[in-house]
Amino acid sequence: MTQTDAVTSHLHEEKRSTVLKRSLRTLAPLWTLLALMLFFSLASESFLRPINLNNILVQISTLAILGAGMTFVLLTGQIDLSIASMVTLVGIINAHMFVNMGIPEPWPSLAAVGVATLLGLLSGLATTRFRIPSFMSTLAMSLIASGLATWISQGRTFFKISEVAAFLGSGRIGGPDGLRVLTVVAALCLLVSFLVLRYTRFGRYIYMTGANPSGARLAGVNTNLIFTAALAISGFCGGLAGLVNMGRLGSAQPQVIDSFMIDTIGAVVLGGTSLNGGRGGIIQTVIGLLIYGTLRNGLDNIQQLDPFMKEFITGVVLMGALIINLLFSGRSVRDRT
Amino acid sequence: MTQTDAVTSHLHEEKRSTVLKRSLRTLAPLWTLLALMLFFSLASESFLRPINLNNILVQISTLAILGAGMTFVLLTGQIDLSIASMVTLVGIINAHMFVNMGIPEPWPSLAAVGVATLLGLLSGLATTRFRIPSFMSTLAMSLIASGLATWISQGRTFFKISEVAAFLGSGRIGGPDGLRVLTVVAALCLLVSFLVLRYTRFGRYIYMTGANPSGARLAGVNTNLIFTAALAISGFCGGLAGLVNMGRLGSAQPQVIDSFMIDTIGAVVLGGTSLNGGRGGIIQTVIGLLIYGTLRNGLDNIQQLDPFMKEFITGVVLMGALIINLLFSGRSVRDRT
Amino acid sequence: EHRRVSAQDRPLRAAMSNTGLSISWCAQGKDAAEMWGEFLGVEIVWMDSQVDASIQRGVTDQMATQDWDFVAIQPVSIGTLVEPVKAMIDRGIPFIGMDTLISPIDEMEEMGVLSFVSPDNVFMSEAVVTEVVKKMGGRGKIVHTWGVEGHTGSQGRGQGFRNIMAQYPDIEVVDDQPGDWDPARVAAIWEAALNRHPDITGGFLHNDDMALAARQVVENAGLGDQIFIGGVDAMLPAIDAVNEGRLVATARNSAVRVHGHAMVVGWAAATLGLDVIREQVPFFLLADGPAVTANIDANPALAAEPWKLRGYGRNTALGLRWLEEQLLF
Amino acid sequence: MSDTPPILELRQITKRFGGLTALEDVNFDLHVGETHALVGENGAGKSTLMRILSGVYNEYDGDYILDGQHIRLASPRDALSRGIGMIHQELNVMPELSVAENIFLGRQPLTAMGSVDWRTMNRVAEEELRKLGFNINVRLPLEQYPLGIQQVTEVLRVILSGARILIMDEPTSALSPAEVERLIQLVNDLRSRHKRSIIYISHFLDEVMRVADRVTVLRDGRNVATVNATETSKTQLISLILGREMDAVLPSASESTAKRTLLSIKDLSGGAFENVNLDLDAGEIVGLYGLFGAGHFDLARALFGMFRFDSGTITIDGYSFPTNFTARDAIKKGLAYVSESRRKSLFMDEANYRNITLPHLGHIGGFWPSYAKEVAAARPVMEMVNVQPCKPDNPVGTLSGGNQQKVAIARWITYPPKVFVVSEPTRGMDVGAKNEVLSILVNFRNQGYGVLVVSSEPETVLAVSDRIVVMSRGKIVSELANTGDLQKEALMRLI
Ligand SMILES: Nc1ncnc2c1ncn2[C@@H]1O[C@H](COP(=O)(O)OP(=O)(O)OP(=O)(O)O)[C@@H](O)[C@H]1O
Ligand SMILES: Nc1ncnc2c1ncn2[C@@H]1O[C@H](COP(=O)(O)OP(=O)(O)OP(=O)(O)O)[C@@H](O)[C@H]1O
Ligand SMILES: [Mg+2]
Ligand SMILES: [Mg+2]
Repeated sequence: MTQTDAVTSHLHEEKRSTVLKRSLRTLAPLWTLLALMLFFSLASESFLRPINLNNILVQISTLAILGAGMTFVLLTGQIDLSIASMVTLVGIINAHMFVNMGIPEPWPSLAAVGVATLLGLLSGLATTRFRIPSFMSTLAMSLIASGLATWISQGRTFFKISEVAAFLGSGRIGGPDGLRVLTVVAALCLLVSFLVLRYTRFGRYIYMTGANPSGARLAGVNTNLIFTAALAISGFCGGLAGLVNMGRLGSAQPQVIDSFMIDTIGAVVLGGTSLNGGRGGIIQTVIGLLIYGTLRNGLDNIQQLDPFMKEFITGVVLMGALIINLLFSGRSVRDRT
Repeated sequence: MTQTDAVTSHLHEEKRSTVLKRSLRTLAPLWTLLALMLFFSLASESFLRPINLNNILVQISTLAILGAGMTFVLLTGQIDLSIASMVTLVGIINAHMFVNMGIPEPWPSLAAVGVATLLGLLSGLATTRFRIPSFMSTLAMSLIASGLATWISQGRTFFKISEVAAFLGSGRIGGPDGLRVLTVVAALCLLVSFLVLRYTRFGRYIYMTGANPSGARLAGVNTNLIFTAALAISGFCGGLAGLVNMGRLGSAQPQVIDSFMIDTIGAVVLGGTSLNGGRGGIIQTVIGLLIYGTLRNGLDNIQQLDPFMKEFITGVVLMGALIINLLFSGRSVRDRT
Repeated sequence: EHRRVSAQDRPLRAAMSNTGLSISWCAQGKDAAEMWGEFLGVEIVWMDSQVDASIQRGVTDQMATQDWDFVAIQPVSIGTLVEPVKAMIDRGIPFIGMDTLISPIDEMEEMGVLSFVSPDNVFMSEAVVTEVVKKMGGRGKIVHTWGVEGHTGSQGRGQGFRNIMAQYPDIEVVDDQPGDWDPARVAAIWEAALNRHPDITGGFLHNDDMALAARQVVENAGLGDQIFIGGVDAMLPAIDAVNEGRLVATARNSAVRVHGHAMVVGWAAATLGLDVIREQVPFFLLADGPAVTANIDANPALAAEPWKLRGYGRNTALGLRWLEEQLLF
Repeated sequence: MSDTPPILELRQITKRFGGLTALEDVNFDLHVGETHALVGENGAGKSTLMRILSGVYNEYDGDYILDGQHIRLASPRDALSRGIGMIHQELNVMPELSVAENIFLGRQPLTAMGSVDWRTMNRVAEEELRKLGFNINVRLPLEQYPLGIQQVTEVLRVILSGARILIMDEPTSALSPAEVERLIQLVNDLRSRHKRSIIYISHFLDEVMRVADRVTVLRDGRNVATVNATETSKTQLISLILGREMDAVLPSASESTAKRTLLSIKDLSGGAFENVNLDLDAGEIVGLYGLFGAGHFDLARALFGMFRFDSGTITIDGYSFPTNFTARDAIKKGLAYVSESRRKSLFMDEANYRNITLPHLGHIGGFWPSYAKEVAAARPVMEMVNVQPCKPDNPVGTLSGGNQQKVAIARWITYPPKVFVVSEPTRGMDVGAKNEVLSILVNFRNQGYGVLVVSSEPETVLAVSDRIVVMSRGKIVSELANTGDLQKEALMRLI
């Protein structure tokens, strides 16, 4: 008994110190976030207003939903280039069914999200069955999805959107000053992803598959299933983000907002999730999203800024933030191998 | 002694047959290319005209220059997201110096390409010194470069371009029906890259670094230098492509043509160069470019195509091409670990 | 009224945004707005949308949480800004729409948008296409390259094109697809089109940047004398190209007028009161622009009566060019 | 050895990894033209010391004296430029590049024009490999060849680099006896004819006795002794290494009761093997012996669904697998498989416990695995195979090579299988650990499981097998009972 106690307390101790060290290193982006927030609250008096902080959350909500799915994909060491097109396609399918075909909700929303999930699944099958790198299969899928959107919509924007989409994108919970539904959806999405990745067997398989696919296979993990599932989850998130986005914009556009793709991957990677798989997670994604949102919003709040210089400054501040990341994560001299 | 001989001769036998199989496998994209060409020559009577084949070459020339640089970067296992912005920035710098500041050629062209190379170098330094993943450092650099372009141009398109750019982009060698200079530039770019990658130590270091960075370090390669050099080369190619592109279009636009980035990486990966480094090369890039050019041009040559369906069909054909790749590369390998 | 204007004791603050400052037309609009800002004592906070509907929505949400004397926006895409614009209007901020619809035009009026300042896309394209068709002699093959599918301006220009085509059964449209406002894409489309139909004689593209890129392709193919091309916008380089004979015509889509009118209306609403101006200024303000050609309506027989000739028998392009340079047109 | 000052000397070297002291006040020296062997248990610190020597680690306490001068290497590159080359225990090859290029990594021969001279490269590579008995196509990517060739490639690379000091960290762990023989000749040749100075690390003490002039023994990161090879014996070395006598006795076989066939392979054919028939009974250890290229490793993979076969059946305890079964199916039917490649099968950056629980995570953790449940499952098995240090939270990558191998085995005993297929179970293990692992296998047998030991090391097969099956060129060539008097040489002759 004493023996076991000793062992467990020892364990505890050991764990605690590594947890601290590890969290300092992995959470370096948190310091970057704080540095950015400090900078912007000094540079702009409007930045820290609660209404503006709320703006930031609203602005990153769509990205957050996409980012949750992308985290799964990047953790397995794959990539999904089709999410921006999924967002577009989902809006068009939903609006087409709702407006042109007169099908009542929830069918248009379910069908739209279903199609996105299915296309994600197909990218996954193409990647695993046909051994096409996910970079290429999802690139092709992105053309297919945005092509479908163009075809179905015949290039027209839909201005009437279903109540489900409107609720998700523009609704508020608890009166006109209440919480925005899309923020809640994004938070839920991140929370569920966090729990799945952190606490379920499936989540563990995701990490292990990303860290060493052949090792995972040798331990009996069905890595093809895992890759496919990750891409399907990303498709599903793309679908959800599509509904939320169309609700937020109040219309369904046939045109792809290209920045969704690069911004999502950028935010996830910025938080510290590796493109090589196995390293990172939802907490990192959340921090990455917040840094990203702060950066975009903060510069918009500095009104003296020459608008022609804004993109340049965004780039410089982003580079700066990346370097701050390093400073906080402590320079690793360790081995040079 | 006899026993080992027996074993190795057995190995030998087996291995000789795999040489054939392997070249079949690595050149599988070549078959895809042929399949596509066959398809389009049946589907469109104008596709196989010499003038159209020449068109394909012209259309992929800019991508080819970018692809040469990207091959270096991908071979080291990094990525460069800034090339599209480099193309834009180079055009603007050149035009600004030539038109607004009245500086005669070759200075504007040299300065423009120099800046692009320098920015590539800086991405490289950020990646190696500060251990920022190249995905992020080049993403930031892409904002910086396109931001600079917007700032310098103050949003204006330049329609007067220098004679150097005009020669590179629109000139012909040997009379009005001669070879297009930009095709020659692209071919030279690919040739030099091929020779460098194949026949210089530097080129082999690129492969080594991509295949196994820590192994390369243990073998005495200065991998930081290699990573940086690869990104600088990509910057240089971005600069050259920028000059050629502005010459071809006859103008310098401050707007970034996003598709350059994804198309370049797509074409290089399509050819068979791996995103994980160490695998692939210029021959693969050339094939990838040709597949890509054939796909785009071929669909443009099918007249009956509903323009609203074109993107969808492009996606489907691309996915088909990727699957054909598999079929030609033979049944999946036996060893599944 | 004049008293209130002179009593304007502080500069007004206005927020403006258009599609993206990396587009020449938008940059010109910003210059014009700022010039009017100086005249009128309005300080403009410019929010760049970087040609991205999502970014624009972000900055518009941002605007909606702050106070302005007036706001004027050109949306990247129709239907993406309704909610924050409504919020601003509901808070009593004068709001002016520019160039592209915020939402379908009736809804816009219902929402309480003060004015919508826009060129007439159908008219502009009809004017240009008519010039191109004239040069083609009313027959032959023509290529039609749009902007992007979802763009209302592009749809209007497409409609104008079709209106004219309906009158010329001898003209065949041999290529009809979006060029995505992207000169590189346009180059590929035109190269393929010329390959399929070396006998093309006309082309209409939905803006000048694309038209000049197509022209470059045509010249590279050595078909400069055979093919007549028209664009839209009449930016300075395009007017020059018209004068040089590289383009047949372009129609002035006046960024200066669109932005300038918006400034004046906004300033008036902010100083004279929103309700007053709402009564005085109609909802739709046309920022018109003629087709710009280098045609000189020369007729020696009428030399003594130049008022019977178009443009008094002078090259109108030169004057329009000067006016545009001064941000007056 | 001689009175001349040593070419290289390490004094009072101490190296810590966080809280763990890997080396403490270690001294080591090397003379010109000498082979100095370094031996010790797994985790004794041999590789760590050599990594300091070759510039991989440059944060340590102590003195590094090369040619009489105090230096501190900046990087492996620095070491190479001073003539110090190292063959790393964990191979550092470039799988995508050709065999020839791997042999010339970093110093490809150039033509007069300064371009890489592929012809010379291929020719020399072919010749050198042939001298060592490998007649292979050097233009193919290295990844197409088995581990043994990869190791030889790395050895050749360092030797051909012209380094005057050669560090060989377990250069023979993936080689079969004939190749080991040639390598030893080569090493002796390098020393005596070319005056190279060699540091040789190995767990094969016979080998050590044959190449070394002096032997230094490390234990727990400290010097134990440095002895002249001529003045010591294998048994003495063993007791120096272990700090005690080895109890060389493996657990004896229990009386096998009713014979029951657990694993049955019928007419199995597929690329690397043909018409293989093999039965494995409960309570039996079968040794599957062959040289590299014999197809025995691929056969083992096929049993686990990791190698595609064309025809034949695999039956486990009465259940016949469908042709396209997966590793997961195999696990569910009670099969365990340890691959010969640690790098492929382990997650170097992940904690030990995560490596161990992965194959049976469903049983251990259910749908929601928890840290407590997992560690509770992992710790006992780590103790059972004696992983040192036994810390479930540490990443596997921080363990010494031999201990990593123990983790690779431990992961399969959280939930004991019916049939245990192990490829090269003792690769890279010290003499003590080898016995420990082999005892584990014997215990398995005694509990009534079936064990298939797949190896190219005759000693391993001979030590534990009840029955030995010899494979060559993809076919079973003979099958014999291991009565105890079977000799290594006899076994090798059967091929
Ligand atoms: N080896 C595996 N590889 C990939 N995914 C798996 C694996 N095992 C389980 N999963 C995932 O986890 C989910 C739950 O698994 P389930 O509970 O069905 O497993 P099980 O049959 O109970 O496994 P076990 O028998 O090992 O307990 C499955 O739907 C699947 O998505
Ligand atoms: N990077 C590291 N981080 C933490 N601990 C390490 C690291 N590398 C080695 N160690 C520890 O240092 C000790 C010495 O390891 P080393 O690899 O030198 O042993 P070795 O003598 O080479 O063993 P083997 O014979 O198994 O290869 C071991 O306890 C090991 O766990
Ligand atoms: Mg070791
Ligand atoms: Mg179960």
